[in-house]
Amino acid sequence: MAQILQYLANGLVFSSIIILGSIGLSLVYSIADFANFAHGDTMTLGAYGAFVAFGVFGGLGGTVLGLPIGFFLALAVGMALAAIVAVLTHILVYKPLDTDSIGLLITSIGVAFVYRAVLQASFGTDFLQYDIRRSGPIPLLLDTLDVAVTQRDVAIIVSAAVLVAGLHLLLQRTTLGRKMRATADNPDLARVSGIRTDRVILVMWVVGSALAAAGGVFLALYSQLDPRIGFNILLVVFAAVILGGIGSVYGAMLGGLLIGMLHELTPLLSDVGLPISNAYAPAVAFVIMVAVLLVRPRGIAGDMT
Amino acid sequence: SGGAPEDGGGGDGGDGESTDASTDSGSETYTIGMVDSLSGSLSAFGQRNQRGKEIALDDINSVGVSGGELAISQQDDQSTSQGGVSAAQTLVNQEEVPLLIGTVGSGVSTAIHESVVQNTDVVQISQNSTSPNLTNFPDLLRMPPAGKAQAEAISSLLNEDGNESAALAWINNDYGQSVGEAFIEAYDGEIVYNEPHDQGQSSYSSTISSMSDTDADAWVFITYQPEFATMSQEAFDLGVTDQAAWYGGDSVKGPKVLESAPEGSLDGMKAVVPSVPQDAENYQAFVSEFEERFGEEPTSWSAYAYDAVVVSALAIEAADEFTGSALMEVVRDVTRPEGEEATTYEEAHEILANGGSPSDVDYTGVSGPIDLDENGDPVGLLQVFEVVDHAYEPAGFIEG
Amino acid sequence: MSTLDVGAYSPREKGVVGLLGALGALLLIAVVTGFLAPAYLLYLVGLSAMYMLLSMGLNVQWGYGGMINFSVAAFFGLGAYGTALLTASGSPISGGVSPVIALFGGLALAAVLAVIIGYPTLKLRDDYLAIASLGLAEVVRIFILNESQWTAGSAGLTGIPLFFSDWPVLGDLTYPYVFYAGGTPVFNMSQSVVTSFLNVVLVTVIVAAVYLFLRRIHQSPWGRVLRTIRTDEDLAETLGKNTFAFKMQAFVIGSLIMALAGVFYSHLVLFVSPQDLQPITTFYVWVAVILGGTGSDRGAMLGGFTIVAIQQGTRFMTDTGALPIGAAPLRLMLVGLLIIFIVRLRPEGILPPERELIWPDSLGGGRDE
Amino acid sequence: MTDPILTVDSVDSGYGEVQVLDDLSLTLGEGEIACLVGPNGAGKSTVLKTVFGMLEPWTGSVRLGDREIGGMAPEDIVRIGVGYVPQTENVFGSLTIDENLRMGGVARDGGLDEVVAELYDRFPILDDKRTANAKTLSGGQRQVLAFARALVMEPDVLLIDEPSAGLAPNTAKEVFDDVETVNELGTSILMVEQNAREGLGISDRGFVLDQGTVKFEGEADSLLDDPEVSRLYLGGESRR
Amino acid sequence: MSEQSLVSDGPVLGKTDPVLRAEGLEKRFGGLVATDDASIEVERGTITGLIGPNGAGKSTLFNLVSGFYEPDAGSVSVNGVNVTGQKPHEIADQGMIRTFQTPRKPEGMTVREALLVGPHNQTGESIIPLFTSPSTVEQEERRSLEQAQQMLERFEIGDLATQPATDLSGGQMKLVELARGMMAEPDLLLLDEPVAGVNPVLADKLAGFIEELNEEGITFLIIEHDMNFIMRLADPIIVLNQGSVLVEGPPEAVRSDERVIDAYLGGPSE
Ligand SMILES: Nc1ncnc2c1ncn2[C@@H]1O[C@H](COP(=O)(O)OP(=O)(O)OP(=O)(O)O)[C@@H](O)[C@H]1O
Ligand SMILES: Nc1ncnc2c1ncn2[C@@H]1O[C@H](COP(=O)(O)OP(=O)(O)OP(=O)(O)O)[C@@H](O)[C@H]1O
Ligand SMILES: [Mg+2]
Ligand SMILES: [Mg+2]
Repeated sequence: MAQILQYLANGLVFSSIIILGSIGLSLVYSIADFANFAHGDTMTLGAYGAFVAFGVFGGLGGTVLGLPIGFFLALAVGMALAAIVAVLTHILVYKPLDTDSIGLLITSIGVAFVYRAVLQASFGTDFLQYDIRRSGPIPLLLDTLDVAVTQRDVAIIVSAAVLVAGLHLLLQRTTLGRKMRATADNPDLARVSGIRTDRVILVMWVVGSALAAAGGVFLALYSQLDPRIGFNILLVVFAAVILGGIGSVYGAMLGGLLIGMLHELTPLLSDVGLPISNAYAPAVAFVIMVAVLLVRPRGIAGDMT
Repeated sequence: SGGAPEDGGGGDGGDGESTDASTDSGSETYTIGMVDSLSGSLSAFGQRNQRGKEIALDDINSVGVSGGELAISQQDDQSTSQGGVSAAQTLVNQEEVPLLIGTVGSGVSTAIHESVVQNTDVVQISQNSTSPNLTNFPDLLRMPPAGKAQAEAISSLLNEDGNESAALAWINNDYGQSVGEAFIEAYDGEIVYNEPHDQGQSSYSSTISSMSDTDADAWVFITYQPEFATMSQEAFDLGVTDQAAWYGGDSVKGPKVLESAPEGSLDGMKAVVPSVPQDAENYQAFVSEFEERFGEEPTSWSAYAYDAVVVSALAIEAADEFTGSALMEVVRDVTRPEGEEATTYEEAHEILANGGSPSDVDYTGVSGPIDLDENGDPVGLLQVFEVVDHAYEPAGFIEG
Repeated sequence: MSTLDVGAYSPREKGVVGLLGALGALLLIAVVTGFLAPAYLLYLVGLSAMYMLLSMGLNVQWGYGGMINFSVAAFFGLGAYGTALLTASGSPISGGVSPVIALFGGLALAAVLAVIIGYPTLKLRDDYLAIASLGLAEVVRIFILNESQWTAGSAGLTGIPLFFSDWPVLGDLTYPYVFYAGGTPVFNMSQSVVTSFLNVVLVTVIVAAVYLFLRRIHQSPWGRVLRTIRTDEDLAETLGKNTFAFKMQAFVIGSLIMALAGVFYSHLVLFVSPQDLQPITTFYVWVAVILGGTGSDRGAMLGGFTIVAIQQGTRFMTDTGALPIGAAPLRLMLVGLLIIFIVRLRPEGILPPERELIWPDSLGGGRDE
Repeated sequence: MTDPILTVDSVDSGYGEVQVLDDLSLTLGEGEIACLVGPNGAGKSTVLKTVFGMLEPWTGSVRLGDREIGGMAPEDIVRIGVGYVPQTENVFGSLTIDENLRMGGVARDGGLDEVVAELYDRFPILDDKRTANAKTLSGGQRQVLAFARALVMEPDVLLIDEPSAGLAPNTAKEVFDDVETVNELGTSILMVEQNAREGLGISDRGFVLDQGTVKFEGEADSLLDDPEVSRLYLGGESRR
Repeated sequence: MSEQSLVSDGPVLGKTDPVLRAEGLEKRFGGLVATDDASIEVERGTITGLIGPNGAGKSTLFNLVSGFYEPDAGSVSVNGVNVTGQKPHEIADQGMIRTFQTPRKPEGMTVREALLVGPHNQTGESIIPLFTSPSTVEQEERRSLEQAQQMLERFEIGDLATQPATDLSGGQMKLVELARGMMAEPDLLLLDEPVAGVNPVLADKLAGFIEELNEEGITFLIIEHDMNFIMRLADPIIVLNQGSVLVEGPPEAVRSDERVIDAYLGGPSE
């Protein structure tokens, strides 16, 4: 039992990171209408931005959820940086293009290479770490539930939840969400209705990349930082988005949760008598994903929006 | 910026002319090729290799090679065999280098050897590949010892320390697989967990969780630094660092690993690393030079790259002419123990320049005695390190 | 490769053909003047041809039928593994089979897998197919990586013979091979030149055969139905076309062509490992097809060539010391920028399809592709 | 004719390189309904698209009152009181009916709820399906929704492309009635209609377009009575 | 009153030689019942009209009989073969082709290519004959091409043959959709509002064309709100209301039926 709880706890942390990545990707997917292969590297970019900023603010006193206040400032800087870069990329690269969604996809591969090249040139390829002390499992939970969860894990989950809730409010409480969906559905008609689609798209890039950056920062906090972390996780993030149903932000959350959990729960299979090695964990996740798609060909939230 | 400037006198392939000994004047430039993983999944190794290479080039060119200079034409293998073969094609067939240093991944080195180097007049020296498979290619030389010796060393450590059962986590590539297999073969105790993991994952908590589910006395990690760093942190977060004794191979030891691990969490861990005695003068000099330039300690991998370049230069110095066959004839000799021990390029160069024959020299590098055998493998000297008070302390030697 | 085509060219095509001609001439001059080594050039030609095959294969699936297949690397890998497992001395299951027979082994393996992957996933649409195929491709890679008793696992397979190794004359050449004309030696060639040359001959034959085959099926009612499926599957269904069957045919044909590229790769590089199934190959092939011009066979070939030109051309732009950036990131950046610029300048690809999918001869005086 | 509220003056326009409108001029008087008729492909929809900024006029000018609007962006044109109902793809399929209507009013300053409520009253067909996604609507229901969406802004000038296409006779009648009602409330209307007799029937003026230029224009009634126009463009009798 | 008696309450069933027979079709979308126990028969050789208010379920009925929707209840047979639950292409194989109310526009094809997809069972649609009997393929292709060109001329869009099929006006798209269906030469052609948005003068000509094809043996089932058009062509006319058949009968009788006027036609036109 404690074992399962432990796996679930691990899964929750990992899912939080994936969810942040997949929401942003899903936003871009539905509104700019292409699979953005630079999204992973946007995550990395945010993580490096925060790394540099943490070098400056790191010393700021006080802690929240076991993390220094300076870290959250750095997080904000990373998010802002990613947003700025994404907006610039949109203006300089994507917007002037006269091509279809696959053409944009290919372009985004080029963009990803450029981001990565800049990061690799500036920081090298070796891994780095935010200089924050690890404190080990929270004794209370370890004693009562026999589940090891660190403050850092809690911080990741809580921050992700806050960001997701913020996005939810943004989409539900303002007309922005509706405008975004309208723009995604039919950009011409959106303009005819008076929606300033240019602005909607800019906002989408800002929100999507900032969330991606947050995902990247937490990812780096969780493991470590190198120029490939975002790219390495991109496939999983894509799987989450598709599994959830393209274009559905809430689907992306669900997909992220599911994929993150699947990833961490594979050892359970052996416990229940299916001797499948951990090496097949990604394979198991993919097979389950395909199976889900066969039952719901448009993703879990496919027709719900 | 901390980045690796790759100039270091590296030959610029762009002009296509800087191949072999170019002029007949006093200062000739000897251009050899180097394939390295500058991008892709192994690029962290590549970066360290570049740093080692750079120091080696400076050390060599401050003394000179056969009255000239050594230049290295550099190509990236993108950590893939396709990229490696293309890189080697460029160097071997286009730039016609007689000696090729390359590369990191064992599979990539093999691919280069099979499809480009074999049957040509070119010597290949791998700077980082440890797979036992390379032993089957006697013409494919390498600097690090085959992983087998290391695996045996780890298992005898485990046996000595009285561990009756072990959990083994290995990285799912040629290196991890072969070292892992060798370990299992050599180990007397029971293997209660034996699983590969993929490189570059963001989380290894399922691996750690599974290991902690076993009651193994020892945990053995055959993996790379970033992966091990993640695992050790996750183990700390799960509060299981003290559950078993930890052991690891060479690639889990590194300053970064310690830096990123919580204070004290790795204490007691033992790692087996092929190297010269840490107090050896040449090694100390290498370390301080490296630290001065790049602000961090070198790893054994940078040391191999350094030695690969030095051995190449010594071969050029010792050979009659700048061709693959001539180099092949002498390259083993300059490292063999028959001659007089030289611990720096300068010393070795001196012996050769004073009319010494190739076998009069025994270059003992910053990575170990080298002593290339007929299969092109070095005789590794293995050193055991133990983490004490969050620092690596030497804890004895094992002959490979 | 455009010399294979007949018929008049549009201005755009003339431009591209002219450019290719100029490039060819330049390369030739480079070889004659010794600037470019023949063995290296031949290797590049072989590599380009391999990418051409991959792109043509993907073009059948995506360009004709609109199937977003992200498992290119898997089929490429299966072709490579199929032939390697049968021929290589290091093979754990067989080895020693003649490469000509093994070729069919590789293709059979790919065909079986194409049906297994295609059956469930071809019912999915667009991006869902993309990620499902990518996922299944990963499953294939992970399988090959872990089932070492059959595949040798991560160690890879060594000891793969050259394709012509057991052919009567070609297999018995001695090196350096001296070419006599009337009793006097004219020139001699090193082994690497000869093997590269033979490889190029082999792959040229394969590329030409595939191209001619595709040219015929593409501009036929069959190709037209696929094009319809591509934009509107429902429409094709109402018109009585069994869309699943059409898609499956295209999927299998495309996969076989990719596997063919893998077979060739095996005998070119003589070493295969699970790494060769990494998704990165898939991305490069996609880039090739899009840059070449979706839906055009010539475009696919040109795209295959372009991608190799980008990959290899940037090798020579090593560090000059003038820029504050190392060679590897510089190269990565150049590749990225080139991709962006080509899409910017030629949004529909360098050689987009310009012909209608109508059986060539029935238009009377029409051109064909 | 009343003072012109909308003037299209010697406009050339088209798609990419292809020219469709050729030196086309027409005017819509304040408070009028004008109807554009003509064969398929004559350029009727292209006129509306050019006026509404979906296409930029190549030459000539488009004026709203005295203000030049040629080449202005649609989202700005909406804000100066012009509404547009496209011929095809005129609803947001993945949004609900209610959301579609609200999207029609993003540029409003307030009073959105009131207008929407009023529209539900006027089109019960929509009221029944407030929360249904627009893509599930029948062809005719969709057409009504598209019309209603444009009314949310309560525009001064309304451009409508084939409001009755796909509508059942009774619904078509209602929509034409609505067009008249909207007009009576002060909106000037430029309408394209293939159901030419009915369209001209409720209009003040008519324009017959063929091959990108105005072939005939005048009082709607006089066009209806013109035998040549009837034969070439309007067909035998009323279509409903 | 005499006319009134010609009109049948509900559908006329038990026709002698129906090409299409749909029995008790039911389709629900969530709570909404789009078709409710709808039964129709289309007699061979007729042009049958299908009218009814917006949202009555006409297009849904088309989707059900052509295999795009799975009925919740009921059965469909074409040419006497039960096709319930079959895939659209299998049903098309039985000889029934449909058009869509919202025209489908194939990207990257010219107008005539779009028409050439129409003909059924072309030899060149299989791969092997492309290599074994290219001349047959060529002949068929020539024939279809010629037919397509003629068709376009009749539809007054002959000059658009080599134009991209996406660059068309709304009405032109409808014409291409119609022409493509006709190219298939099925036993039964289902047309969903073929002349909505088509110029009335051209619509008249198309009516003549449909009559010709009908004489050549094609049976039609046509949904259309253009009374002029449908009254001229169709006999009988089936009126659908709220998902089931309200009445069926000859055009004039249907037109003057009170129930039809109430539900569909509205008051007399001014
Ligand atoms: N998106 C487009 N791209 C290129 N050409 C177009 C496009 N849309 C329409 N056309 C062409 O422009 C001409 C005029 O089209 P337009 O849509 O204005 O006609 P219309 O009078 O509205 O016809 P209809 O009554 O059929 O709707 C037609 O010949 C058509 O083929
Ligand atoms: N996919 C769907 N999901 C939900 N409701 C649907 C769907 N398709 C149709 N409906 C509903 O079923 C009813 C019948 O629609 P249908 O399209 O058959 O009408 P129709 O008779 O063709 O009308 P029109 O003449 O306006 O085209 C409508 O109320 C419509 O909203
Ligand atoms: Mg129009
Ligand atoms: Mg309908």
